[in-house]
Amino acid sequence: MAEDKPIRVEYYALLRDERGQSEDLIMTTAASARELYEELQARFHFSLPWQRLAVAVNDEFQRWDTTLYANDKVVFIPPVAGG
Amino acid sequence: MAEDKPIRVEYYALLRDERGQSEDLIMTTAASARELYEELQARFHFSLPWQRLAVAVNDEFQRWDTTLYANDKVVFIPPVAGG
Amino acid sequence: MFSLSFEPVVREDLLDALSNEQAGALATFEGWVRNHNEGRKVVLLEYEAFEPLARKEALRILEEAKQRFDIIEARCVHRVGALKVGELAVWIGVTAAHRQAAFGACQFIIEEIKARLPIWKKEHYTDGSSEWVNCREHAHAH
Amino acid sequence: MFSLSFEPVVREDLLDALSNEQAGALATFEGWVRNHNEGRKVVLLEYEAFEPLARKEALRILEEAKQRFDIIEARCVHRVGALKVGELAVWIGVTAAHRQAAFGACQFIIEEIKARLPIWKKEHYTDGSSEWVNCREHAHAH
Repeated sequence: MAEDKPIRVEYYALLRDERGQSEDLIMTTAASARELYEELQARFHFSLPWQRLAVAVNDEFQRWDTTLYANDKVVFIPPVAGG
Repeated sequence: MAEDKPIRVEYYALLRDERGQSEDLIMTTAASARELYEELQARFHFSLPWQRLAVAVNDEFQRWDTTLYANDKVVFIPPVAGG
Repeated sequence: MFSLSFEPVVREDLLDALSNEQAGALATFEGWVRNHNEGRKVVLLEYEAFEPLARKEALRILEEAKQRFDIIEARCVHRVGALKVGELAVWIGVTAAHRQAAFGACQFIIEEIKARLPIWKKEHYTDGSSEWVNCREHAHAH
Repeated sequence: MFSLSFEPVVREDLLDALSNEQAGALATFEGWVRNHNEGRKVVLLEYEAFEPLARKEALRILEEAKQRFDIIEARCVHRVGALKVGELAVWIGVTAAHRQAAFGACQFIIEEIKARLPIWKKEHYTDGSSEWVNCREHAHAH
């Protein structure tokens, strides 16, 4: 079984509203960004499925299957609306 | 033979430079704008053939075969370069 | 040059910075806060950005514009924070020797900005409700 | 709204006049005096207009833009007189609910302005010579 590792998650926009705060420092066994989102979605009842989001790890866009390492900073990106 | 009629001609840009003044009040038998231009071109040695110009009569674009009447104001329009 | 600004955009400063004797054309685009969207009356917008990534991605977009179009310079400012109806939300300016490149790059930049920057917009309506645009559970992005 | 101006263009006045709570997009185009043209160094330009017809034709162009594109307003100012390198020669601004119409109309207007307005441009070069652009005896318009 995978070991727990610390991951910092920042929340923006809809996700911040749904989480009720802008950051979590969590211990997780999630191997990928997608697993982490599904874990958090179950816990905090995020309304959007991962397919509607993008993900950034350490301030750079990454694929959903990207491996997470201890102390990574993860940001889930809801549908954007700039401009 | 057609009678002489008075026509006011205004010159702009290249044509003003070539004519050396900005206006003529002339008596002419020219029936059309094209005939008038050819008459003036022969007299003042305008460098451009009528095919390179447009013509306005009484401040409105007209075809080259448009009939001229006494007291019309005619402007020959060299290739434009606005914008 | 790209920046996220909490303050209103001062156009003259941006235009002065683009001034260039080789340039024959400037195309600009401004996005303004409209008083309505999809039939609802808007009173206020909030823009929020994931700042480090928004900046990086915007600079990549401006660089791509320079690769694709024969332009001299491109600048963009995006507002963040609370904006009232009529306020300028995004400003893009592109200079080029000739107009076609300036227009093409300007359009390219706004399309990419809208599609790629991690920036979100919450609309506040006259009835007191509010909503993150494009984030409805069963909606699709426009 | 179209005007021929002997004075430098004040952008903020034009933009303020276009301000509209229905508008989500503003596209502008500016033509600037470049320091070179076809390999020759330019020091000064003179713009001259056949004013009554230039005004009428410009208003027709703006009206056509409103027919063809879903825009709110379009304005244009063209300079006349002597202009130095770097000066703004023409300004076009178009507002619309959405950006595609604003861009489309802005491009349409500058193309038509360049093709149709009875306005001429004399370039003065660093060697002291000068020339009416597009009027060489055996040249073609670009």
